[in-house]
Amino acid sequence: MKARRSRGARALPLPVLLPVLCGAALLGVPLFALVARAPWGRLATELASPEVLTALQLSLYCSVSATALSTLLGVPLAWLLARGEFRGRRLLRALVMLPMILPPVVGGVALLLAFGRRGLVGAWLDQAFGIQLPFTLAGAVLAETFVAMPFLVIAAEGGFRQVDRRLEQAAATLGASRLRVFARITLPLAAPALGAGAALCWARALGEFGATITFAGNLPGRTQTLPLAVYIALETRPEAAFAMSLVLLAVALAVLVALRETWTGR
Amino acid sequence: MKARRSRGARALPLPVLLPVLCGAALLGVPLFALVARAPWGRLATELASPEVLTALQLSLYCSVSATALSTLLGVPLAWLLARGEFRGRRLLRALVMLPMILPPVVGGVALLLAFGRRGLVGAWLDQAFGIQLPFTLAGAVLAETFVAMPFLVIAAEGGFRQVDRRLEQAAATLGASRLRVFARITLPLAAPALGAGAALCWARALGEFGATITFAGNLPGRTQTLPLAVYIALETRPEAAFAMSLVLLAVALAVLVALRETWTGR
Amino acid sequence: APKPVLVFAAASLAEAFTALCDAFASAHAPASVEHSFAGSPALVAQIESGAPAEVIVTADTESMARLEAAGRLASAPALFARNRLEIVVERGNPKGVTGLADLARSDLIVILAAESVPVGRYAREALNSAGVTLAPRSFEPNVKAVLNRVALGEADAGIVYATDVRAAGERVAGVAIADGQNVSASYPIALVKQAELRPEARAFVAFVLSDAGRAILARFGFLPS
Amino acid sequence: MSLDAALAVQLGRFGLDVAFRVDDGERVALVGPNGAGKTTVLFALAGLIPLERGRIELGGVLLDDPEAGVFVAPEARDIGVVFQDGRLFPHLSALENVAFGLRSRGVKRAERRSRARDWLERVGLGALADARASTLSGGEARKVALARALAIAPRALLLDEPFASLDEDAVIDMRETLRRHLAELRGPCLLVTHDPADTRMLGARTLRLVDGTDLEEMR
Amino acid sequence: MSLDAALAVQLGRFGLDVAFRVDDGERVALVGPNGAGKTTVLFALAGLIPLERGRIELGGVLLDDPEAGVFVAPEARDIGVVFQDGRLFPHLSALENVAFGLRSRGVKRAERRSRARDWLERVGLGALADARASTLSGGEARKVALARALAIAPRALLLDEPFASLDEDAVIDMRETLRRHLAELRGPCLLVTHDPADTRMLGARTLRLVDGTDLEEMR
Ligand SMILES: Nc1ncnc2c1ncn2[C@@H]1O[C@H](COP(=O)(O)OP(=O)(O)OP(=O)(O)O)[C@@H](O)[C@H]1O
Ligand SMILES: Nc1ncnc2c1ncn2[C@@H]1O[C@H](COP(=O)(O)OP(=O)(O)OP(=O)(O)O)[C@@H](O)[C@H]1O
Ligand SMILES: [Mg+2]
Ligand SMILES: [Mg+2]
Repeated sequence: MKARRSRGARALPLPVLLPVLCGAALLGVPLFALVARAPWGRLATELASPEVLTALQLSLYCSVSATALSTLLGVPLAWLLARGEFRGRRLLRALVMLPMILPPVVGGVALLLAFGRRGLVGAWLDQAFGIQLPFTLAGAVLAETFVAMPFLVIAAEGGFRQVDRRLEQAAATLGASRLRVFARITLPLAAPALGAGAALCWARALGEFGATITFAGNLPGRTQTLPLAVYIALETRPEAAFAMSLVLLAVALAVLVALRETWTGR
Repeated sequence: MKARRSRGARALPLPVLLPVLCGAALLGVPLFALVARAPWGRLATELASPEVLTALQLSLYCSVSATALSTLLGVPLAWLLARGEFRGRRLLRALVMLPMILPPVVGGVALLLAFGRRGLVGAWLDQAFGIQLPFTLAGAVLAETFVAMPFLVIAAEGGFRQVDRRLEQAAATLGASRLRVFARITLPLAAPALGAGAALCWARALGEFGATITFAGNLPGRTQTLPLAVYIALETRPEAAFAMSLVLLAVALAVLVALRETWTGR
Repeated sequence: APKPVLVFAAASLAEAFTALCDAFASAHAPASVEHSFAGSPALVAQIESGAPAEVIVTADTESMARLEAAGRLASAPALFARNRLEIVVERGNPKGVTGLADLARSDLIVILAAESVPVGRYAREALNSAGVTLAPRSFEPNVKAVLNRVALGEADAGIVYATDVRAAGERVAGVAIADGQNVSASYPIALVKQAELRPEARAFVAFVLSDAGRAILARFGFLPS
Repeated sequence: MSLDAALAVQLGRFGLDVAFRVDDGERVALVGPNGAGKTTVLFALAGLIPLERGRIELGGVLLDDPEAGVFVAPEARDIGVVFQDGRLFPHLSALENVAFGLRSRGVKRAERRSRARDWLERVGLGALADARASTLSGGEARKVALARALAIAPRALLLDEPFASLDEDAVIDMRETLRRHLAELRGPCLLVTHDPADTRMLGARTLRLVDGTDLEEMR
Repeated sequence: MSLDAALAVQLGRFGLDVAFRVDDGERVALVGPNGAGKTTVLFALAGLIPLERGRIELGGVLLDDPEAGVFVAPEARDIGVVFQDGRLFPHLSALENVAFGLRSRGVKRAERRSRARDWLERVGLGALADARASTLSGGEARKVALARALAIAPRALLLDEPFASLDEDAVIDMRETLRRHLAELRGPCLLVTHDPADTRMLGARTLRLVDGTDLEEMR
């Protein structure tokens, strides 16, 4: 039995209110300052420019694809980390986190060494299948996945661990395979953490810049996502760069607010 | 009653094994390629160089401080998002995620607009207290916190949501204030997610580069963290940059593996 | 129509080369150009890993020399433009900076580019020849970072390229550096070694080096090489 | 301290609408078929489900009255609850579970621990004081839950099948422990049970609830 | 199908070491004080706690034998369990809970749902088929848990206080439902209970467990 929402909001205790306000200020004031300084007049111009619109489309496409790919590959990995029993699990988890720490340009170089035309795997992909990833949209998705997937894996793992094992046991006694236990019990019960992980992953992919530009290049209309366009604009037209950043933020805000709470586990 | 670990490892089902291998390859091969190409001879030289050591120290100091600050300010925020009942909660959550999406250099500019010498808050801090954040270590910590805190907030929120409300209710009937319920029940039960969030936050802060260099500048021995040193070295001494990246990875790996599993909730 | 020529260029040249590419395309139709702007390290790593670029333009001679040494170039690098240094200060020059010697003043927050980027090295040379020693507050990762920080009022002065001051327009002011102390930077362009060397690629390089190309570069403040 | 309650709430498909009174120091057994709404009654009294209509008054203090806009939070009601589903804090030891409520009452740490140990001994679990709650057997957990609720000596007690899962001897012991505790305690006590023996032993008046709306006195 | 068990495990402070046999179709009531190890016995049989020593054989098939290196996973044992703490899947409806086990037995979706509905009706909860398990009352949940275990018609049944929290009428109904189901079913059934009436009604042999090691037949 669940209780319903209590009537009437209650005041926050001070030990919560104070850090909440500080935290909100730390994150909020810079955003506010950016918005306050924004060239509002330009915003419309930027939004109407076909280059910015294309970059926005590419950004959305790549970040959503990277999130989908990360979910597909990352959720099983997270499950293995949470419920697998094998030596070296801690090491595997630490390894999974390394792409987060690698400076993004170095990450891009690592991707080139692995999946570039002369790369360890890339050379083989090229010869055997004629697949070339650098300087393609698929390459941009790959680069964003490389950088963003760890966030999903680690957040999801935390959620899986928090699921009540007793329910998983009950499902097993009913004959459910480990896979089915995972799909029908663990996964839905970890939905909040999984939603959080997917959101983190998407946000990270959407803002990704260093690995993408290094691995996939910066080809307008092909691999130039909005953060790349912002980077170039910063070199030449900072006002435009700010305007584009605001476009990026506005789109992200709209998407994040619009997500059904249940989808993100809320 | 809890079951113990089952005897004998069981094979992974294929629908898990396949994505796990692909995911591991996607993350692992680039890292491997980087290590394979590493100038091992240089590694020792780099490690012995006082500049690299200082940068490493600054990196550890800043990332740990940023994680501590993020925990202090972010955990209450996460709790508010998870358990608070107020309008605009979804908006607040989306706002919290925006720093993740902002291209880091733009994030740095936003920080300057807020906390810089002429910034909204910074000008006041300077005049009233003589506090200047740009070009200081505190500024680097602030920049890393700005970028990394959202990861902690969102991951922790997912964990808090997953905690069984029935236990929180039981604690309330025992007279525990909401704060005490949080500290003694919600927080420990969400330890896995919180640990994951802290690890994500730390890793992100450790690798942070764009916002830090833009806000806090890049002075060796004062504000130059290892990723900054890597980025600068990439221009002229890519081999040195790779060697330094490996140092960064090795340190991160050592820390992440060494973390007691219970601390990260494992 | 033939495949567009793929040009890799340093991010700091983005504005000028966007214009050059457009002009080339309209002058040499049906040939066209596709460009990818990035920082030098990314460009070098990309070309070393076999990127399909046909033309490479860098902001410094060192990066180009690395590629040449690695055997990745199909033509000797040609210098197509020069640049001069300038002191950048806040709009209206409120601190009254008049030359390099002023940068040593203790009431100024001065920043420089890191010496790993060309402008940082040139600035060091200029300061040396002016006999000025100073303690900058930060070594910025690129010239735009120097400029932006001064534009935001977070630093009082820095040393950048004249083209940057010009491109920033109203946001900052420039203070000239005496000729005897100034240093000039050169920008090289080259063909990248590929299976097929297409005439369009050669044509683009020729266009950049042509009078038409130089006229466009001059519009952005670059000096003839 | 008497309890006056008129409770009306709607939980999805289930509607509760009853009114009753429990006098100072009186024990009332609440019985009725599964799904009748017994637990819902206790939750409303404890403040875990706010009323939609009606009012709750305990010892002259208004606890919940939607019309008057009054709602006292659960943690401020000082009403002890033994939950039907136990709800021990799994990460705490048996002792810490029992001591938990004493903290909010300002009892010092050493005193808390000694009182909690005392209570664990009274329910026969002195040996398991340091056992993590998640490792306790069903019956052991139930005993700790009872101790946890009694230890805070609340103004009113709500017990939801406190003797379920207990072995035969333990049921007799626990009934006796409860009876003795209630004798010292003033304030109303509401006991949900399916076992007529509980009612008899505690000398309680019996209310029978059916379908959320029919509440009648049994003799 | 008979069950042969010699169980030795150590769970932290608690050690279990017993051996017994249940014949084909035999019902055995397992009784004993709280903390005696009854639940632990069932968990070992179900494969939720691997043995440290001993062996489990069901119908001639070896399920667990550490010396021989044999361990059959819980999902492959086909042993139905009613857990003392319920363990309904909170995010699924009552119907989905009952249908859950049928899926692994290859029963088609429509058939699964109709059989599950049938079982819910047998335990008197036809009306709550679509209710989320987390909204069920204690007794309702217990009935669903019983239906869930019986619905898969397992080779052996382990029931841990299946009638706790049920109202008086429901206990009688459920005992009858169980008795009828067991009459159709072959295979051993182990029932943990504190109520002598259960033992009588089901005509079961009684084993009394004390302290994890003393297991004796009661007459
Ligand atoms: N959140 C909810 N949403 C919908 N229905 C609910 C909810 N909570 C409880 N119910 C329903 O309300 C009815 C009363 O529940 P309650 O737990 O009060 O019964 P009870 O008398 O305690 O029964 P039991 O003896 O089985 O414990 C039940 O039929 C239950 O299914
Ligand atoms: N994981 C564990 N670690 C330590 N002790 C445990 C663990 N699990 C169970 N125990 C202890 O083992 C003993 C037997 O537990 P079990 O649940 O089998 O008892 P039971 O006979 O089912 O009791 P009840 O009638 O109360 O349900 C208990 O004293 C319990 O505290
Ligand atoms: Mg109930
Ligand atoms: Mg038990």
